[in-house]
Amino acid sequence: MNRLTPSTRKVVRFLALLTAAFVLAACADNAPLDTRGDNLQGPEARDIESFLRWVLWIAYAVFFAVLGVTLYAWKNFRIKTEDYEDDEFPEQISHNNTLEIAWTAAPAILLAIIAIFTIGLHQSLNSNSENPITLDVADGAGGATTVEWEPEIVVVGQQWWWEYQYHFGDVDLVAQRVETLPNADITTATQMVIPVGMEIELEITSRDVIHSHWIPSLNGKRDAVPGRQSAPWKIQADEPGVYFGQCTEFCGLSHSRMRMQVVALPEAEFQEWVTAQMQGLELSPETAAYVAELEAGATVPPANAEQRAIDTFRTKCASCHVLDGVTDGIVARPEEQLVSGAAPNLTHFATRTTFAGGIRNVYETDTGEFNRNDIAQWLRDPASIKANFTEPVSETDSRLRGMPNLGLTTEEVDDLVSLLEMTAPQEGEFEMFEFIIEETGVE
Amino acid sequence: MSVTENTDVAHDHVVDDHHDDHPSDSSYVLIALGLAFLTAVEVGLFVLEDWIGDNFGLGSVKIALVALMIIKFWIVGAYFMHLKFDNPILTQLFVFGLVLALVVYFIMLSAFEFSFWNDGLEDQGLPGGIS
Amino acid sequence: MAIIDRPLAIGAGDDAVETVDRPLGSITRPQESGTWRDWLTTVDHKKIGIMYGAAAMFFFVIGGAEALLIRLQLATPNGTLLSPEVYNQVFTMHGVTMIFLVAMPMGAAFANYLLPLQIGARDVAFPRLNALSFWVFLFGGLFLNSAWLLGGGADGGWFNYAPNSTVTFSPSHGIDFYALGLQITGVASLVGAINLITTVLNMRPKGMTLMRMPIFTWMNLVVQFLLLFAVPVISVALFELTFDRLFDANFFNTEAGADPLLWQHLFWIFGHPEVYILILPSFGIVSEVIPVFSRKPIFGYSFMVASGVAIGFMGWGVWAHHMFVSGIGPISVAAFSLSTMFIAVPTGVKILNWLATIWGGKLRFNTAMLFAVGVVSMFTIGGLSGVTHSIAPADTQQTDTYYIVAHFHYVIFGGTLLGFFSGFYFWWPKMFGYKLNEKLGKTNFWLQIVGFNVTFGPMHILGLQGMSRRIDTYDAGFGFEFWNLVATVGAFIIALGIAFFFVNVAVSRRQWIAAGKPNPGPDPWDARSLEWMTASPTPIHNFDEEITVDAPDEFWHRKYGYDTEGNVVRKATAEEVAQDGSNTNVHLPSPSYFPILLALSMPIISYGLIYSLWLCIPGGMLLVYSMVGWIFEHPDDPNAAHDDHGHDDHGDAPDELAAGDDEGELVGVGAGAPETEATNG
Amino acid sequence: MASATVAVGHGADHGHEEHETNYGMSNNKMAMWLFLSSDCLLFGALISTFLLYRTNISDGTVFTEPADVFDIPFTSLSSFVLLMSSLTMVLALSAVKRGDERNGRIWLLTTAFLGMVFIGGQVYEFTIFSAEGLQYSTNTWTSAFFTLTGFHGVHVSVGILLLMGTVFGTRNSGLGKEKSEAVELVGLYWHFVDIVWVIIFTVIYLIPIG
Ligand code: HEA
Ligand code: HEA
Ligand code: CUA
Ligand SMILES: [Cu+2]
Repeated sequence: MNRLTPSTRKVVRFLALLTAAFVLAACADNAPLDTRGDNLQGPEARDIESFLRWVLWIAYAVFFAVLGVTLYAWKNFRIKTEDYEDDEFPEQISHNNTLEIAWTAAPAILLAIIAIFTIGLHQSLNSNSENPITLDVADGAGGATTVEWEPEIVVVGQQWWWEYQYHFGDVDLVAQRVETLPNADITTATQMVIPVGMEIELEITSRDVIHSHWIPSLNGKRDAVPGRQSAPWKIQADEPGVYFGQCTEFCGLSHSRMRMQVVALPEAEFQEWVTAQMQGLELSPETAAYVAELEAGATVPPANAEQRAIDTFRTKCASCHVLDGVTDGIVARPEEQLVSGAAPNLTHFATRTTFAGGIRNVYETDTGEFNRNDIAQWLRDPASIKANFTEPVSETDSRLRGMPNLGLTTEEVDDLVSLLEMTAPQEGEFEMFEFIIEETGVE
Repeated sequence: MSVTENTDVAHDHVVDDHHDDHPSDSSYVLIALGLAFLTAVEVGLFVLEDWIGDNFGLGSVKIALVALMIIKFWIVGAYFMHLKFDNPILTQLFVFGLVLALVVYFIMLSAFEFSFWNDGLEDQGLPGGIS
Repeated sequence: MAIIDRPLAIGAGDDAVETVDRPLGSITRPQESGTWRDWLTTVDHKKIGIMYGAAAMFFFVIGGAEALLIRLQLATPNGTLLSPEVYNQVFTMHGVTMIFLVAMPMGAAFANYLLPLQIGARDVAFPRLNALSFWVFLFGGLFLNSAWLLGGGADGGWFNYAPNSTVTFSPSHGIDFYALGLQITGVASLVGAINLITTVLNMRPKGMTLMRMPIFTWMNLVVQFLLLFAVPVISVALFELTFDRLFDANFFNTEAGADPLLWQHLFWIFGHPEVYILILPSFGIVSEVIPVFSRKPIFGYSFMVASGVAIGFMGWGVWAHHMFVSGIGPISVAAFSLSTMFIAVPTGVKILNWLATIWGGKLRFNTAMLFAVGVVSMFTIGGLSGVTHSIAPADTQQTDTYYIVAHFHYVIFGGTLLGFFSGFYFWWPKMFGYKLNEKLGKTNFWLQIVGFNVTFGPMHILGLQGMSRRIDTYDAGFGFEFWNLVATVGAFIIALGIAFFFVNVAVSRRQWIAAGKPNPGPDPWDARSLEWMTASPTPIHNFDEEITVDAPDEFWHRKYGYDTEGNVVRKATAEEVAQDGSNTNVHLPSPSYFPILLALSMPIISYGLIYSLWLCIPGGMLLVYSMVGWIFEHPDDPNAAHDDHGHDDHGDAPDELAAGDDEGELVGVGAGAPETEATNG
Repeated sequence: MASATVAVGHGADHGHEEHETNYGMSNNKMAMWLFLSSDCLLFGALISTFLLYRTNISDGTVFTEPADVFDIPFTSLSSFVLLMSSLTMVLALSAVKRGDERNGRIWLLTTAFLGMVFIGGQVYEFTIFSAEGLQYSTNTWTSAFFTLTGFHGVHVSVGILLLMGTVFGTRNSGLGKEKSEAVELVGLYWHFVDIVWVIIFTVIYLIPIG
């Protein structure tokens, strides 16, 4: 090594540093979107990673072979300018067909082997196994029934948040466009809740532009293409927890702020969650009566903060959002307001721990307090949290992309935040809630 | 270059050494008549499509129409565009583009699960008959 | 008569020129005046090549500045330098600028300058069309960038997926500029492709068989074929997008049942051949530089040619690897996954042949050689990460992350751009008559290669850590902070390195000329191919007389032979063999105003389409005027001295938009030259 | 240039070998074929787009028979006209080649005329469609259909301009044998436009869906 020229040494040192850096970086922790190592909690993600590792080893070998030959040549065949003799020639070898064939065949064979394993992995990622789960669900008539649910969730991307639909009935989700699907039994946003240890089939689609659904610790991504229902894409989580995701297909202004999470729960907790989600909002008797009058078409002045909030919600929010039990009589027409034609269902807003496309938390992750500040800010001026278009599409198209600034007063905002807080799970209703709240934060 | 070529212009020394096989005007007319006939057959097939389809199985009309199309294409290319008589490099260049287009777009349409031969109407809900 | 006019002279002599009645009052053909105006009207492939290079460099600084903005924004979490709106425009325009206005035209610059020289021709087949290509490209590029001043650039990403690119989702005019601007530059590429293919296929001198052409020429021939067939595909996609946006068509209107994947297919059917359009010129350069500085012939010439052709072919069958997660169906995914992988085989053949060329050579590590060897290893990194993408299941974790960004910067910066820099240092003396300073050059190289690895190396890690691309900012807590900062630092090291290049150009020129250094001579590097067989800088007529070729590396074989033991011995010096460029009796094609005028009409029409159709009227009039003028332009400048065998470039090929022009030209020319030299002969 | 066929093809006869190109044809001719080859990809993309959308009418009605909208006898007639214009084109070339300038011009004009008849038919068809409610932006099918046939129509129109240019641009200088290459190239373009229509006619008009 000591015969190396200074610049060669520089290169060698630099490459050593670079390699060290790579190795170090491989151990980086607290990267919740990491596609490698401990962060992986799904069998698919792990299969992919372990295969990639092998290929990366081959790649390192090929690269260092190429680099090695280059450096060797540098060291041994280099002629310094001052030593350069005009009439000194190396042997003029111009070709060697055996060699050529060898180095055509060798990579081809190597790649053929990689190809075989690739196909194997591809097959296994694209095959589905049956693992139905028995759930008690509301039957719509006040009672409960039991269904065999083959876990299957409709994932709908839109600017700039994700909707998740659970259909427990007998609906062929694959054959239909999302616009023609019947109302889902559970509709939630930004946080998908799944039972742990079970293969979940995702039917991914979009209402506006192309997005991509990606939970790196569970599986690779799959695009949400409007007008198309993706071939089923599965995810599975081994451990209860919250798994982070990010929309990865460029989808316009707030693409970077279009995140999502998967909450994996043990089967019993999942059942609890389902039961809670299938109930409407619980109101005090007076408020219920007030709502009933409003629904009947009467104009009644609100008597308290809660009723004021409901009034505001019905006049300002209900054209896009739904609050089951409060806005039943109003047909929300988000398609007239929004390019994507949907806004999150807020009935169970506070059972989710993240909002605004997954970039803000509903609860402080350290204290568990309801995050009034952020939610109030969101209501006051959504664009200050997540870039939105405040202007309509065009002069002829008055639809918006994202949540508009409704010009709410401080009091209205306050009332609405309290109303949203009411949607939180009741004491003891949802055992793992604290755990989810904790897991929601990134540090 | 037709055979009559070097009779008119006084100082034209051109000797037709290798292009004698260019068709004459009358053969061009014959070729055109042939093309017209093929077109008539095509339209005839179209008109009789229902009856033929019933008797010879689905797709036979399509196959026949496509075959006729290819024949017409070839005749125009070979004779009117005299690829048959020109330097083969021209045929190679042209056919390369043509075949490339066919192959690439065929693969593209297959990726849409598009079928030229049998796109049933049942899955019309989605573009190109995909589901 | 010298052969020099041969390439131009397929046919009509101009003895009858003076008898032409000047039709339709078109402007007089300009003459060489020795001023800057020459550059506007030139039809000389060398001047055009240099202008291509200069324009590409100009756009490179713009694209680079955009890159630096991106890096500044991403240096820390929650960056606020750029708003999301602006960020989206910046990265889109960065990608579009770098690909279409830097890498492609820089390849065209080298091809233009070198192809005719390397095959020993006087000029390209259609000199005026060549000028047209350049001006169309330049105006297209300026048009695209003018969007910055007119309400903001395109914001849909460089591949601009529908339906995010439709009016509903991108109502500002940015994407109109994208669609029309790329359409315009596409015309330039298509015209150039037809021109250069014809040149290479049809205008080689005696003995220059295809398998004796330099590898650079071969690789560019493949590139031009790729352009010939790929450009129409993106043209159709862009037409469809334009019609959707401007005339309410429904190609990508999902509400009307359109399928967004149509855009993806059309774009990537163009897009993947495009990446080989970007890399093959650079492979060609490396294949010229390495043998010269190794003092060995290229190893496995025929395999080098064949693998380049194979890459060109295979490049057509892999496009959907950009769509592994688009939902194209598992069978398509598997098929494209496999076809993609095997592209590594011909590419590997190239890498290994370069290594074999170096092996056992007598290596001079000049700046050009450093850059060339840099390509070999840096491109390999990018190629290998490409192979990891080609594994479809793995790609589902990688796609649209910084891992991809790392891949394509390694292949494009580490392959294409380093190759171009190698070419600059190598051919600079041939183009400008002075060498670039080696010290500054080496500083340039080391800064660039170190900066490059510091910038893009960490992006592999970021990508695998799950950092998405095209995000205007990221939150703390995802583990992205450190490497982003490193990458930003690296980007500024690159910028410094490139600044050294500009300094080098300025300094070397002054040092060389002020110091009165002698001309570097025809062959400063002891090179092998024909362009070195004429004076430096290349005389305007290229060669004094036609070269008859007996072997690949003809020039080398004229300088050197073998003794009985097979050792190389010098037969002659370069000066003895090379032509001195003193022939003044060579007829040159006359300059013309019409290429630039015709090109100018395209952005005018495009502005008209965007803002007011009224503007299309003057644009269209300019278009028609310049076409008609072009057609009826004097085949030659009647005042310029010329020998009686003079010929003009009166053969031009039709291009898509101007199909009218050239046919007419034939007629026009014929009008002036009823008799041919040959028939009079 | 115009006489390249003469000069180049037979350069050897005159001892002007240096004028011979590598493939023995003029650059113009090679360039024209390259352009046509490239145009295959252009029309291929347009045809593929049409095929993709050909069953796709968003208001819920679906084509079962192209005949519902197409007037096949009419289109057959205009296809026939275009086909015959290819014949007149070769006759024009043949006349010019043997130095028969008068007939050359007549045939060229006939070709242009037939082309105009075809374009006229297309304009008529478009008007009918549009009157029946199938406008450019009605649905994906109409967009694809009008764009494809429109592109073809533009190609034909350019061909007509080329033909007229050839006839009228040579009024002073004559349309002698030495111009035959110019005529030949116009002809190549013209025939190409014709074979594209051969495909369009079959694939779009004649092949039934379903
Ligand atoms: C110069 C441009 C260039 C080049 C040459 C390449 C070359 C290759 N590319 Fe790359 N690619 C891009 C530019 C380029 N790419 C760009 C711009 C994008 C992103 C576009 C966007 O999304 O914005 C992209 C994206 C891209 C993707 C899509 C990723 C995604 O979005 O999900 C894929 C997937 O397969 C891919 C694969 C490859 C492969 C297999 C090669 C191969 O050709 C590489 C072959 C070379 C080698 C392998 C190295 C040398 C070989 C050896 C030493 C032999 C031994 C090797 C083995 C046995 C493995 N590329
Ligand atoms: C030829 C192709 C090319 C080249 C050379 C580059 C060069 C660079 N690119 Fe580029 N890049 C692309 C093609 C290219 N890129 C493409 C296609 C995309 C995808 C876009 C999309 O997603 O749509 C992309 C995206 C892209 C991203 C991802 C953005 C995102 O997804 O959000 C980033 C991020 O760091 C980046 C960085 C850089 C940097 C730092 C350089 C540097 O190497 C640049 C160095 C050059 C200079 C710095 C200019 C010269 C310097 C001087 C003259 C010095 C003095 C001048 C100043 C200081 C102003 N690029
Ligand atoms: Cu949604 Cu990106
Ligand atoms: Cu690719």
